[in-house]
Amino acid sequence: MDFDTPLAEAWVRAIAAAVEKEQGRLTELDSAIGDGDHGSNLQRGFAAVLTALDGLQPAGPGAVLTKTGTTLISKVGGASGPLYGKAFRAIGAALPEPAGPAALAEALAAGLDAIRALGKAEPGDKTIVDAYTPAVAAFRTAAATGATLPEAAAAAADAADQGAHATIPLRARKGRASYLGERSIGHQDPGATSTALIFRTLADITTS
Amino acid sequence: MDFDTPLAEAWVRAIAAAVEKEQGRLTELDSAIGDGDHGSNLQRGFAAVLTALDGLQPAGPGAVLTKTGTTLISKVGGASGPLYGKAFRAIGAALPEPAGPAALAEALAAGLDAIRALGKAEPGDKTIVDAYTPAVAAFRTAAATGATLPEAAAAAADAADQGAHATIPLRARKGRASYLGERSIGHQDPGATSTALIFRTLADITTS
Amino acid sequence: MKKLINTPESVLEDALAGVAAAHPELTVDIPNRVITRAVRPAAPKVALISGGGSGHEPLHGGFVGPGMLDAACPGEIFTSPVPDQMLAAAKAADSGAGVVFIVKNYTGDVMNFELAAELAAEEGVEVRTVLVNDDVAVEDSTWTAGRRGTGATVLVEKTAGALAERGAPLDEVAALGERVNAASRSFAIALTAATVPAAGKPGFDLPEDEIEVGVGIHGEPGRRREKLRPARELAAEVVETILADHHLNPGDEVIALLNGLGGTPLLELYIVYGEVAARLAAHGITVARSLVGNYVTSLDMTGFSLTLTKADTQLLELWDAPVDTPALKRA
Amino acid sequence: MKKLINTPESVLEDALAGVAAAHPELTVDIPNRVITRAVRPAAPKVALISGGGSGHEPLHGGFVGPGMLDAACPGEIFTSPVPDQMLAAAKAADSGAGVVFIVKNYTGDVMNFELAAELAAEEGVEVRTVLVNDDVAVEDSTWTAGRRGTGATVLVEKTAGALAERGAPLDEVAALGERVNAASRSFAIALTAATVPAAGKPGFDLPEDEIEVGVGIHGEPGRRREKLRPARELAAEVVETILADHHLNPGDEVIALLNGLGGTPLLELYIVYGEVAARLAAHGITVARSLVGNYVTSLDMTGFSLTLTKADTQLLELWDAPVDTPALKRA
Ligand SMILES: Nc1ncnc2c1ncn2[C@@H]1O[C@H](COP(=O)(O)OP(=O)(O)O)[C@@H](O)[C@H]1O
Ligand SMILES: Nc1ncnc2c1ncn2[C@@H]1O[C@H](COP(=O)(O)OP(=O)(O)O)[C@@H](O)[C@H]1O
Ligand SMILES: [Mg+2]
Ligand SMILES: [Mg+2]
Ligand SMILES: [Mg+2]
Ligand SMILES: [Mg+2]
Repeated sequence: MDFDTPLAEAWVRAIAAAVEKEQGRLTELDSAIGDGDHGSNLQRGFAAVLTALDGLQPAGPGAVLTKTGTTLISKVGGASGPLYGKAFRAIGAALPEPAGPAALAEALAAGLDAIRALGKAEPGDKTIVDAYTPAVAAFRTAAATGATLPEAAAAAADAADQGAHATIPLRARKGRASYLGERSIGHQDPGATSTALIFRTLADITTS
Repeated sequence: MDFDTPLAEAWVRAIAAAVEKEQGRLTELDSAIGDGDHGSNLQRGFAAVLTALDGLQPAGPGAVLTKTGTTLISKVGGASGPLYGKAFRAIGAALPEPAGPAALAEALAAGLDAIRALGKAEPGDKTIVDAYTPAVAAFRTAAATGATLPEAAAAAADAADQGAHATIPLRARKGRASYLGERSIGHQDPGATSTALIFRTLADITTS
Repeated sequence: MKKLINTPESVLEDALAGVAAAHPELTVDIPNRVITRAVRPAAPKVALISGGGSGHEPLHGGFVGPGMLDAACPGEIFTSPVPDQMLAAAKAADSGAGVVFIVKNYTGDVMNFELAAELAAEEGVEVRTVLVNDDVAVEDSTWTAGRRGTGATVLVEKTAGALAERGAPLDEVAALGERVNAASRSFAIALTAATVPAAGKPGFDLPEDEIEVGVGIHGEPGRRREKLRPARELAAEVVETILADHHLNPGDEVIALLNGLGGTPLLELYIVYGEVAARLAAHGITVARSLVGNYVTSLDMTGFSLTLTKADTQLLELWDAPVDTPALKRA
Repeated sequence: MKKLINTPESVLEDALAGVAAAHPELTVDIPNRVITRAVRPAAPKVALISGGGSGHEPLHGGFVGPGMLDAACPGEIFTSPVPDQMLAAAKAADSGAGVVFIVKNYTGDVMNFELAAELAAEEGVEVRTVLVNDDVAVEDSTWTAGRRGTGATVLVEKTAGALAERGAPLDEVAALGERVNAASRSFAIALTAATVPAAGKPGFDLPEDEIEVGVGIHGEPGRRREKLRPARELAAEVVETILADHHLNPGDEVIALLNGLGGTPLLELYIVYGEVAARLAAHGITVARSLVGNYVTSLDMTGFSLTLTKADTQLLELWDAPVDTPALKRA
């Protein structure tokens, strides 16, 4: 199985559905240590992405993701809009057509680079980066050891889940949660959680 | 027993004490159909009256009550300030020294006239007038049939209590409670209640 | 009760100290509770004096200044001021041209201002009284206390203030005030009750999904309860209630005051105003001027009132005239 | 949740419709979410553009007008606007003299304005960015997101706006903005949390007798909780916290902004301001100018923030300069 245009579209649509479903939980997490809008931000963004995709005749999987990123930048705002927007644009730009596991790993890594270039967060700062970094590492390792796309995606999803979960004891150093200082400890980061959701979605659609 | 200067002073001081004690209940009643300040209005007024009396060498019982009225006008505001203020001033002005039951009955009646002249309320409008009117009538009747001051005051207090209680089923036509229309029905009028308190206090200090 | 106060007893005094500190352009006589302009008008003019219970800020102290009031008399929370205050204000502000008392129609206010007018007359100050009674939620009858004075007060103070500033004589200023009042109607809806500091709890309890319709500005409950509905429907109800009482025809112009009751954020007031404007447009009524914000409040009450004043050339011109007060400024 | 809204989703759009209806002096592009002056400045001048999440009204749309902003970009509630908005505003407002972005220091705002600045530069608009970060409740370190921007925004917008209006060049206007920000410190206390319409319930729960100290303007909790105390003590705590960080000496002059967070009545703000002024006087610090009211709010949050800006002749003169916006007017 390669990452082709239908799969790219299916992924983005599945993310939109997952965000719609998990909106409440994401906002709940953001209320605890942020400003209570992460769920509605992503919901608004991916709803707009669906509309944008409807009219699109994508040239390839990269075009799907680039359009996704551009739309997120234009519609989300907040911290997550530019971060996820730049990430999807970077993934799209780096994606050959069709992409095997190794190529997809590198494209996903380009997305992480974009997030880090813009947001300047280090691992351990209690952000998206804490879920994204282990996910890329796991995807790469799996791809390098000959895993199929579904296998690599599943490994990445598990690693992202663990990374998101591991943000709980952290003290935030970036984003709004950093304003809470010590009080940010004990809560899972909303952005890391949505990143885990995005990787879990990739695993789900490739296995089903 | 005649209504003399010490008795006048004792009455006013006893009203101040009663208002201090019943402040919460009066405000509660005023919250239901008014603006929730009747207790604090009277408390503020009579506290000022106490201060005013402390420095006073009254020429007679009339002077005590005139001073009380003037102080209430200057310190209370709201509806009850001018009404009680004018009433006490009228009582004071009408009071001979010392006054027997009949003379006191007429002085109290002058107080009622003052309230009606200023506030233009009729009996049944759910106001001070509904407690004050029967109280004066009872005081007059008792005095006319040879009752002592304590007996007349007790009769007036009972009549005032009944008058205040009888405001419950009334629909207010004057004061803030009138804004509630039908919804003013079922609540005892705060001003009628404080009037009953004032007459009860007179009965208490003359019998004890 | 959660409030930024020192003690319930000292609320008025402490707030006046803050007003004094914040506004060098005002003179605040804290013991006597009178707020006047720090700089007296250069030429003799009719003095406008308003007053009423506190808890409605910026009314009235926030409207003292060139182009509007000469003095304000703040009473205790929701309690009309005492005659001594209005007398002191009248004596301080009268420049020989006489004084207009602007009085909101509440039993207490009316009586205290009446006593003050008697006292002022005894001291040789000529006084006229303009009674404001614009609230259509209250039945207007000679057998009752009559309609309450609410939002129209701002319009009366602004337009009569502008006229007085131009040197109009006493009777003319008072007549203008009465005319503006007669041309105005208001109606209010509350989402939550006000908490008087001395009482310590809300004046009435409202379930999470209910509102009070036809509420006053003194924490008194309204005429009835309803379920909370979208802003569009509440705006429609308020507009229709006012229009049912007001003689406005398609093509008429109004000044609209969309007023917050104290605890409602500006964002929500704008949402309601948008709906009000659309509804009026559907009736063919033109909003010639509007004012959206917290002007006649009821402590921390959430909700809004709408005031519609039928406009004409003179009123618009007086409304647009320069004013320089803490709460209303116009070049 | 009790709010005067139609639906949680339409809050921003509906509020903008209200702003458009209430303010003919503004042009409100509702689809693109850009508020500009209806009348463009006569001569070319540096354009000031500000923006941020909605829910802080009158910030920023209420400060568009002669003497202050040229355009504002309101985002969703508590969510920074998107780059497209700032790009559209920059293109609409630029008269060739360049554009200053006034950005409150929040990760989202910084990133979205950064993307917008790139896009604007590509389209030939010269852009400078002034970052506002005045909130001493947040640790100031290069390893974190840094201090939040709050009340100082009003001072930056007002003074830089006045300077731009006089024709000062781009770098000078930006430098003044940075100077004002550097001279400003803020601190806030909340009595209750804000309720984001889409969330439907308060961002945090506070017991009846507790407050959040060092709170932000986006519903985020503060650094710690305390028992509610009298206004005098809260004012003292806020003043002392700011002074501990600010380099102010006896004899220094400040501009003080005592700002309500949205749900607090003006009466209480004046009580707090009186205490703040007394405390500053005790330190020998002179309040040269003050502003008391709701200027940088957090939806329905109750509480206040204090901003102290060290003043000098230039800043006072720019602060006093004429301004004509919905929320701030000066002749
Ligand atoms: N500098 C950063 N780098 C990476 N992720 C970040 C950064 N700052 C914030 N985030 C992520 O953004 C999430 C919040 O997104 P969201 O709530 O949509 O935006 P906002 O904070 O503007 O309201 C946080 O939970 C965090 O994971
Ligand atoms: N016109 C009137 N005549 C007689 N009593 C009146 C009149 N109007 C109001 N009252 C009395 O005043 C009482 C309320 O007093 P208070 O609460 O102190 O003043 P306010 O209504 O101004 O807040 C009412 O309960 C009523 O008994
Ligand atoms: Mg958020
Ligand atoms: Mg009362
Ligand atoms: Mg009262
Ligand atoms: Mg946000």
